[in-house]
Amino acid sequence: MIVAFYLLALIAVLGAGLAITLRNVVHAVFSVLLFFSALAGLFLLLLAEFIAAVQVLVYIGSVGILMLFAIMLTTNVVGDPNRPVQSRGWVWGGLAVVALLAGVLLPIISRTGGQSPTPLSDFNPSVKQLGLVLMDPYFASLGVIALLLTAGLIGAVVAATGASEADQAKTVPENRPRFPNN
Amino acid sequence: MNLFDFSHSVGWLWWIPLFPLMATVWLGFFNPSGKFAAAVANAALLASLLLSIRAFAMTWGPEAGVLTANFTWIQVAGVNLEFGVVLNPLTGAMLAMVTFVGLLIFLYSTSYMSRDPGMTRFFCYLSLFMVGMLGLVMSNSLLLLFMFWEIVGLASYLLIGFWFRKPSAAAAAKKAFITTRIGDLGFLLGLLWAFKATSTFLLFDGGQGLLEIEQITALSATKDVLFGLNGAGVIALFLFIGAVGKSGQLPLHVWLPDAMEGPTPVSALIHAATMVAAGVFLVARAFPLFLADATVLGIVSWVGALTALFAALVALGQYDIKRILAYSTVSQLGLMMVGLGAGGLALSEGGVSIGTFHLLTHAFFKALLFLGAGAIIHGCGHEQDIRLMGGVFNRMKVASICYLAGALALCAFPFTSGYYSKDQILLSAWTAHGAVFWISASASLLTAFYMTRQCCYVFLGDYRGKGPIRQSPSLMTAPLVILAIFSLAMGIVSEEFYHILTYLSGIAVDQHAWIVVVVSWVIALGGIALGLLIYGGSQLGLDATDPMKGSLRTPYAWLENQFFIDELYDATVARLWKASAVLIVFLESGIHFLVETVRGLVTGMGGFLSKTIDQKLIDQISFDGVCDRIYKSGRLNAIIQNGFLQGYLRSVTLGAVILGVLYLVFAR
Amino acid sequence: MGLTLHHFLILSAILFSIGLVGALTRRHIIIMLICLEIMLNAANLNLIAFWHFSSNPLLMHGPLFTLFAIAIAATEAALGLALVLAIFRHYKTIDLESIRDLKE
Amino acid sequence: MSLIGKGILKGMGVTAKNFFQSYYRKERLPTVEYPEEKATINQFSRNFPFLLYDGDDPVDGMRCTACTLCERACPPQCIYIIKDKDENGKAILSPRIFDIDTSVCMSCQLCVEVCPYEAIRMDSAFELSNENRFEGLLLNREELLKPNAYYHEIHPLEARETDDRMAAKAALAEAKKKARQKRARLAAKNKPPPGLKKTPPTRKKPPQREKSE
Amino acid sequence: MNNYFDLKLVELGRWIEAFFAHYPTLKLVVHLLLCTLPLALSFMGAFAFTTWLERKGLARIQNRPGPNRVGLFGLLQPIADGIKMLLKEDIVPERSDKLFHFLAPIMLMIPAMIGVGFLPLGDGLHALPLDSAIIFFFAISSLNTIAVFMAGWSSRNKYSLLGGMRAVAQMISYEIPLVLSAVAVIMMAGSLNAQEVVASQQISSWVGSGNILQEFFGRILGWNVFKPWGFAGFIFFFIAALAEANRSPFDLPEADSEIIAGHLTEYSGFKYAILFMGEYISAFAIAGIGVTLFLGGWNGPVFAGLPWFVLKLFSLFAVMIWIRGTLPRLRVDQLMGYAWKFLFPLAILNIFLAGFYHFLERQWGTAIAMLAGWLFGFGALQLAAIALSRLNQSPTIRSKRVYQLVE
Repeated sequence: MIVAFYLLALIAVLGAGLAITLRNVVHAVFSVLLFFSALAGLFLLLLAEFIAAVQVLVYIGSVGILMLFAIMLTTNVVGDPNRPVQSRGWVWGGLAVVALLAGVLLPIISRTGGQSPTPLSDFNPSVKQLGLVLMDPYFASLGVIALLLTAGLIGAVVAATGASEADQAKTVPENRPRFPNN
Repeated sequence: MNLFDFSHSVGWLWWIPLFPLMATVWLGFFNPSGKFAAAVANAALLASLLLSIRAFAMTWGPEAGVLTANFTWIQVAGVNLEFGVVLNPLTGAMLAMVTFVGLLIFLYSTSYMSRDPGMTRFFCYLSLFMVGMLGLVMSNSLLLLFMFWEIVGLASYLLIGFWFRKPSAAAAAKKAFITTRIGDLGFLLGLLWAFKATSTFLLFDGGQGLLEIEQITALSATKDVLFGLNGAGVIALFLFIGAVGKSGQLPLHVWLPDAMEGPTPVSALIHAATMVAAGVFLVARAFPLFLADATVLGIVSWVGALTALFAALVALGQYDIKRILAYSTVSQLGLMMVGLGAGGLALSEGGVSIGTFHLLTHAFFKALLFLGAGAIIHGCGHEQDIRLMGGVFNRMKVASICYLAGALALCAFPFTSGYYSKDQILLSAWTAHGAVFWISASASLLTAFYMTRQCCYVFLGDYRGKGPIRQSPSLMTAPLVILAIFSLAMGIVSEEFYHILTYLSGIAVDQHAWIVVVVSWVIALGGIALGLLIYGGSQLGLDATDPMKGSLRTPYAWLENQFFIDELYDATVARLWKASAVLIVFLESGIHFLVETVRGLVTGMGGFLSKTIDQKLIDQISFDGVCDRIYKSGRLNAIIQNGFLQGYLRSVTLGAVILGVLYLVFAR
Repeated sequence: MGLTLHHFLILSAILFSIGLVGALTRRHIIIMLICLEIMLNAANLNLIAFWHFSSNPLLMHGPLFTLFAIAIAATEAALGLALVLAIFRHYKTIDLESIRDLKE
Repeated sequence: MSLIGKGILKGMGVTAKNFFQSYYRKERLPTVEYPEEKATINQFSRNFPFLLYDGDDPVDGMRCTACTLCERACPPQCIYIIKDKDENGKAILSPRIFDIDTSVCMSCQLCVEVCPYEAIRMDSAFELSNENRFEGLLLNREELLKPNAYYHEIHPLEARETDDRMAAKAALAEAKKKARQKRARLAAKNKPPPGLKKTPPTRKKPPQREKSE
Repeated sequence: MNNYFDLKLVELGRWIEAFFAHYPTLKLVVHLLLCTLPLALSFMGAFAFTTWLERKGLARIQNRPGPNRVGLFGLLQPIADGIKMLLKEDIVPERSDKLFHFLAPIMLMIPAMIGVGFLPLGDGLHALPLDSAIIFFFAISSLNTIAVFMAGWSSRNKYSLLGGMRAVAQMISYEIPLVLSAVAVIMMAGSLNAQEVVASQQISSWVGSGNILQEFFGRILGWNVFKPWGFAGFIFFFIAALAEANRSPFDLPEADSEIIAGHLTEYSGFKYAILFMGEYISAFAIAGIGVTLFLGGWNGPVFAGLPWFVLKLFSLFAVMIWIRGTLPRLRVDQLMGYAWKFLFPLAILNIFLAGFYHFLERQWGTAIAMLAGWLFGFGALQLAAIALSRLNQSPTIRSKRVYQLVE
């Protein structure tokens, strides 16, 4: 069990790390997919089967591919070499995060260790139980999520295809005056 | 009071002035073409005429007496001003006379003015005048009477100044308006005094009215209110001043001769038959007030007599045909005042009928004379100077004959209507006050004399004017003929058959004095003979001097220049006016100085406030200063918002870190 | 010594900070979105870990919230990428440095 | 309102029929195990041209007279002919060299149509692959020559037609020759020997021809 | 006789593991191996057999004998192919993304192999007995989309990228009808666990009773395919499965006539073989799931268990081959339109149909539910199908295509 955890943790960290360092964006996306699968493994480790399946289905299956498509539709997939990978003043960003990690997260974690570190308890998780809970007290939130999904995705379609912009393009002359000073 | 109740009450009387009012409004606003406007005005007046005849018939019936219909117009401070109409013999007669004569004059002027571009406007003003006159005649409240009085004054101003492009016409209109205004001032004072005394305007109000016994006795109870007159007398005097202004009695007569600038039908209608008679009518209407104080009656008769004599004298020296007639009107009005004054003194209530009867007859033959003069002027190519006329008789037969009939009636040729009415006046003058009688008699003699002078000038001899004499159209001669018949027959008919005098005054009037009859015959025939004698054979014309003038050199000059009354007024009133103007200017400068100083003070203080406090304190230090300091700090903050997305994220995380640390450290 | 909650908490903290670093430093917008996803997943891991070691796992609160979190993250990703496309169409570049229009 | 999937099912039915019938119906499995069995070649198939010769000696019986009509007519010009000469340099009517480059030939059969002597025909042999794709595919005269019997074998119908046509032409030529001999004999008979009087007319060149050229 | 074969196999497994009783870790490893290795090998073998089956079947359909030279009836042909593949030179394009070019085939194999693991082969034979096996299967099957993309992208060749993108688009759009038609079954079976789905397809009352006939038919008539929503669901599932596996009418990506071999263009030699095998095995996996969901898994009249499962699997695969022989290839826009505008709505309608059937059954028993289901339910589906097809056919006037991104 421990071995599996460390293995998966390593893969996860590796995946995430690579994602933010690789210059080639496609490689970055694939490494993120690796990260997502490692996380699915961790979920399985924690006996949350359904969540692992959903994680694979949603993240690796659709969000991953969405990312790939997005990259396909935009330029400098490989990342132009002459510009640094990091944005301006990335050092400050790094420092801020490190400060957060050291100053805040770790102390909090150390403090929560209050309860007894119960080992990994084994109970047979069942999707039926999740289904019942989902239907019983949380039915409304299910509805809300459904609504959010539809609205969000329709909005995404409109924004992506630029339907409105297309019409605008017809009316607004191509050489739109840009703001003078920026 | 109900307009549509034609059964018994007299509410429907209002229709009489309403018809001409509708005509005025129609012509005034829609401005139809000339011919159509004349038709509208005539139709409206015809309708009023029919209703007036009905009213006139009602006054003859057994239930004659005073019928009134009053309504409250407005309520002011608890007092409700009431208006109303009254129907008594005086109203009935006047209504019939005014509408009948008016209609004839309307028809006459339809053809007389047919070529004038402002015909619509002319008929509009005429209808307006009719509204005023008819309203005045039948109004039962002094205030309402005063209102119509003003409308009549306005109409006369408009009509005199009809050809406003002529400066003399405009000046004459203004002069007429102002002088009548002075008279109206007296009327107004009388009005207010009456209201103050009796708190009502109504003349006949079922006992409470001004002219009713109860009020009269209450008024006359207060003695020696002013100049030794009692309450009623004072009111009567003021009303008489109004009458003097309106009817052109001695002090205020200057406007009437100049009023001849207007078109002839105007002169005929307003300055002969109706409007000038309004003053006499007023005195007749408010006769009970006059009766309450004998001295007022005396004043009335003396003013009347003096005016009659003066006007007759001046008429002798005039060469303008219309001006002669104007002065004759003034003298006849004087005689009417004598009729009323002396009549009052002689017959108390009966006096009303004497003055009114002469007013009615005078209306007919004076209108005839004016219309005849109009026809002659029209015929002689708009020539008004009698010295340039002559020989008109054999050219304009019908007009001349009618004109002569009118002249005879005016001279009181026996058995004409003038003779009967003037005879009554002389009778009452004789019984009342000898001096007044002799003045009136001499005035009548002079009247006969200057009328024959005028007739000789115009009709005898050969034509001295330029161009052919055009025959006047039938529409002008028809009214002349009708008026001629009336001026001749009216006297006999009304005196003998209808006893108009008892009808008018309500009590039996029967005066007999043979000396007066003889004197009147002598006056009439003597005057005519004297005139024929002097002017019959003589050489008349522009170059030849007037026979009278030849002999009485200077006094005749005085007559020609109307006793220099106008110049007198100029000298006195005008100079007075100028003096007051100078005074005002002086006062003005004093006030000016005061205002100046105050202004200086205020601006000084204002300056101080704005400069020191406003600029320095508020602008620099407190308000603007703060603003631009905010602006500067705003610029400072803007640097942070530089659109660098990740910069924002970093600041967020930094904030999180700080919060976390704080939480950890403190929330143990 | 079996797996305890601490292991997972520390792991998710590390992953979260890696995501954050990525978000804060990388220049490419899509990489930023990816880092966002990483952060969200770290949070999910945390949630499931707490659920697993909680007293009454059968209540299924952990997975429930994770389910919702995943759904929302998916929509967010879709919207984010749609916006990226719109930005690309407008600015012709997806380099964060050059998109500075918000600057005053 | 046909059932939605009806079309597909019909199609599937057809393929199923073919599938099962191919096991027991002959025409459903027309293929042959090629290298072992060879299906008869269709007589109307054509591949590359070949030369014909009558009798048994290829060179002598060769119909081709090297008239180079086919060489000129061939669109990709893949035919190469050189005339033969006998020992004393006089041209004889047969090709010494006659090559066809089969890698260029597009088997358009123009040479066959053009050949007046029915000397060239389209062959239907297809196993022509060999290891050298340059020289290997350039067939020389000997490789092209094939007996008429082979022609009858691959295109029986067409071969018979050509034979009939040649026979007819030969008969015609025979008849003409006989007629000429008869005429000659006839002429010799009715004209006495003194042929001396009639000197052969000398050919005068008409003057106007040069001017017109 | 039922399950006899499965139980025997399980016993065998236990027996082997017994050897390593006192080395727990080793025992665990052996257990894992026993679970996965046979499965993998057997499916690879199956792959070989199916290539032969396919070529023979297609040949027969096209009236030709098919490969019969190598071995008896050409049975050794697959091995011949394999050897050929090994011998072939493995060319890697010079500017390609070497790493991912190498990873793509492996990436394609992973979901195929894991997917197969979820299939309930027999009574106890279940490689990955997860509670939510079905949903996991669909999750894993969505992975091979990524593999296809990786292949297409990494070979840096216009055609392969286009083929890759088309394949990805197709797989994404067909994933939804696939999952939705499965949802109907899961809803009725009441659980995501594959074993329970299979168990739900027996008529439990009949199976238990002694009567031979009932025993026989109990295990057949319970299959979902005989239920109205089951039959419709199976058709939609099957069509979507074909598309998901890039086979027959939907094999546009490697349409030989259009984009050479689509995303497989730049692969040759053994990598191509692996990609080829990956596709076949994922086809097997999806067919397997189809069998478990609709054709009653390992339920069968006499000897229920693995044999039935294999029989059904291969018959389904035969149908796939059969379809490959008959139907022409779909154009891209038709393909996409078909998924979104035809299958997707019908799949949703099928779910409602299933719900309707469920309550009907609870109310008036299965007989009437069956009757009503078939008459009304199926009729409704027919109507919807016809309406949708007519709607789609309406000629949409294409506006001038606006290329947003290319200026």
